[in-house]
Amino acid sequence: MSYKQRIAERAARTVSTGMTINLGIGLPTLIPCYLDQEVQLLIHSENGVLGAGKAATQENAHPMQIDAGGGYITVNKGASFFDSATSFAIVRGGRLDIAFLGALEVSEKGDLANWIIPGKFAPGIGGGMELAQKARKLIVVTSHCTKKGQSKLIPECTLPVTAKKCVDMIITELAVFEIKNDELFLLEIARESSLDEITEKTAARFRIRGKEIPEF
Amino acid sequence: MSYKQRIAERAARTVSTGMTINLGIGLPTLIPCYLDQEVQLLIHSENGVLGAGKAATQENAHPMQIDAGGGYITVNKGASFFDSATSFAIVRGGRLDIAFLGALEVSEKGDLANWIIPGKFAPGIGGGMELAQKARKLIVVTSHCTKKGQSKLIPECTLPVTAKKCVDMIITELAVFEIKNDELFLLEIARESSLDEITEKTAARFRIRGKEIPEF
Amino acid sequence: MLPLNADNKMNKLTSYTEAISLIKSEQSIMVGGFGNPGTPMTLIEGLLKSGVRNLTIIKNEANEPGIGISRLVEKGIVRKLIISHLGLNSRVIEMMNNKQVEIEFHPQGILAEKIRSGGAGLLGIITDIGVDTIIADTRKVVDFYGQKAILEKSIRADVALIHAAAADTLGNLCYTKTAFNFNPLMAQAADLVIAETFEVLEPGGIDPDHVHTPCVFVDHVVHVENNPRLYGVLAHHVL
Amino acid sequence: MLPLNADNKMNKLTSYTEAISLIKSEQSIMVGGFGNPGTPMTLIEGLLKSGVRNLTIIKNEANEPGIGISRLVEKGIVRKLIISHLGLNSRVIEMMNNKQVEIEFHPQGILAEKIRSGGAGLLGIITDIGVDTIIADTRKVVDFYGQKAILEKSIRADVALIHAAAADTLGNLCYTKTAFNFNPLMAQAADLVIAETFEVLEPGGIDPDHVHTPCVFVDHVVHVENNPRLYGVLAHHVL
Repeated sequence: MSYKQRIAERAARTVSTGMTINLGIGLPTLIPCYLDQEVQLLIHSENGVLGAGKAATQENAHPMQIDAGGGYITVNKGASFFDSATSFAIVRGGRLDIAFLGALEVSEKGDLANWIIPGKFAPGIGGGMELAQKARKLIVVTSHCTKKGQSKLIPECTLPVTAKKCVDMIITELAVFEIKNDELFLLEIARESSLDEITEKTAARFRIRGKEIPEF
Repeated sequence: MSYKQRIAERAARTVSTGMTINLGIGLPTLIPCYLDQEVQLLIHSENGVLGAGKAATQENAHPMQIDAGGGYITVNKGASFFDSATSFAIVRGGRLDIAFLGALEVSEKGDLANWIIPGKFAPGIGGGMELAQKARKLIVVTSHCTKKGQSKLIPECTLPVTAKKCVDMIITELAVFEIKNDELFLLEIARESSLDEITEKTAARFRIRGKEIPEF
Repeated sequence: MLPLNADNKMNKLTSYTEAISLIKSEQSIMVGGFGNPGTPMTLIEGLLKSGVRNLTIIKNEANEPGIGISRLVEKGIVRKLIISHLGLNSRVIEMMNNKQVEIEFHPQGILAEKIRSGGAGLLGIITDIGVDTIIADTRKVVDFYGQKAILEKSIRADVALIHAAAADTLGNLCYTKTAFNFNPLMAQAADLVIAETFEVLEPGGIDPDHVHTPCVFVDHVVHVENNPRLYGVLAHHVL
Repeated sequence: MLPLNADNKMNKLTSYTEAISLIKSEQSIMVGGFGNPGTPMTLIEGLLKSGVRNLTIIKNEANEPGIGISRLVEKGIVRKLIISHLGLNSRVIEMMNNKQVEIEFHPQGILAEKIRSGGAGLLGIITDIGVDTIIADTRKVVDFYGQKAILEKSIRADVALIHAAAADTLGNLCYTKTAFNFNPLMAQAADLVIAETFEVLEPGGIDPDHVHTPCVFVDHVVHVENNPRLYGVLAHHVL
């Protein structure tokens, strides 16, 4: 299992029946592969669909039916299509139970930076700002550190933020954190990792509740 | 022919093929009866229909298909139904070639008052303010004088206005006026009337173009 | 009628009694409809009998005397109406004049946009409608890029009562004829959205291209009878 | 294909050549689509060959290199893009970095609302999206009922190029699947609206309940071929 699959598998367990969720481009799109078969949920994609199903194959891909990342999708019974105004009415109206997004940086108070590295990387804003600011629960799914080995969880974001105090949970290949009342808590440790490793690789200050930290 | 029919008959001649029009409640709804059969147009009703047809009868009235005044209507081929936001997007977006409205008062500069008599009559705003302010052409169809015999065309509105400088044309049972660059012009005189009668019954100042004033 | 299924969170089919019991006194309630079409007559009947009071009702108009929300106003359980006009309801106009009900008027399309804006998670809209009229006296007027403009605040409500032509059990709705009006807007703009419908379908029963209100906005679907007493043609409006 | 009828103002069926000839250099042009679905590929081809230049294009994204409006940008005939993101178009990102094209970014749903607001005859919208970010530095930030808010101005354009699944000759449009996206919004927000479609129907061919864009917004309907080269499945996006 790759580190991405590990994260997606854990993230899938945050989802339960009846929820409406949005999956950011990249890692988040792996989450549906790990969902319990019993879970009935609605997947929203910001290009204008509610009730997205599995990725389409060569055989059933329809040229007019994609997700926000451009991948061809199937839809489930009871799906609906709509325009971009309605699609973001769902987002800004607080109708998403969970949005999963990637991150460049997350601050210990839950600020998220994932849309711009000034002078280097500026593909635009897309739907991220609205998803970050308005989803009922925002779960960041990301590698624990950058490719250069630096902690993505830091005391304060150095990059321009996508939204402030928006992140509720962070799932990395090493740990699960939650942010409550502007404080970062370590909730779970990956069975391949340890508190020492997490402490070493996490620049943000975090707290621990109770004595035992569950594994995932 | 009643005075209302006289007005409606003249108003119908302002409409030509390809136009989209809105008919206010009351007198304006008589206009379609006098349209040339050759004229193809779209009738908009602000409760959410484009392509309204004739009034429905006992036989073909559908309980879910009315105009903004509550009357049951038929619809023509190519009609569409939509919500109230879209309906007023048509109005405010300037997509109505003509709106026909009644009036309590019209000033010589084209201010319209037709929604409130403070302390006496205040049924609300409805769609009138948006129709008056945003139709490409606003034609007031009204009796020339109030029931008490006072001119409805006056130098300045005494009642709270619906919109300022919005009226383009006024059709009464006695005359047709147009307002151009804040000036009122007498365009036509009813064959039953005379310039003397109009002068006597019109409190607003008006001008005449040329020597002959056509009859209608 | 499909079976109600309390175990399945994705099934929003709810009994009439249960749905009505969710509405409380003092709440703000959006009610769909423009004239009879699209007015959720059966849900309004339920409200009338439920004992709630001190309601704030948001609707296009107050229906006609003895019909729809006019009955709620006439019963004295409506504290305030946020509305576009009362043109067809002399009884409610009289109650307004007698200060038996508070009325807040808005231009019709602006009322629609304020509600839509609430449903779209916006704070409000910027418009020039009414800038030259007395309604500007009670609005937030600003200069917006050199133009006189009104900042209109979004409206949301505790509850929205919707009439849909058909619904599936997930809560997808579609409307018909002139019964769309305020329904699709209000269905997005309340914390609790209850839709009555004559026809309940299984998921997949509505073409995904023809869903007018996506199910995520709807909390409860109530199957009601097309009772001619409530939904029939009004003889006095036929030519 | 139905006959073109110049004498009948109610028939909006227009030849491809004539429709393209109406678009001029220096104009602002809204282009529907999110990825390939809903992108009016044939009208864009026409624009590419027509000799127009110095365009301002308003679109969700710039398609992918070699596809859709990316070809207009690559050809150097686009002065400015008003857009939500360029995530799938490294070529246009490079041109942006080299200052070969000016880019104005907006949050996706706010771009949608600015366009919708233009189409709805509003002056703008009021939102809290981005208030705590650097985008607020270039926006009109105000206090709105005690809350930090951005006043966003409506966007309208000279031209809108729309892709519809079907149209009737009056100009009523309907969309399908994820090809709605910005099309219904842009179809209301331009002075000249040209819709391409694979299917042209007689009036009455679209159920009045299922019309997504009422004909009053549409000026020209162009019947185009469903050319697999332009509209086919992109192999690199299939799993």
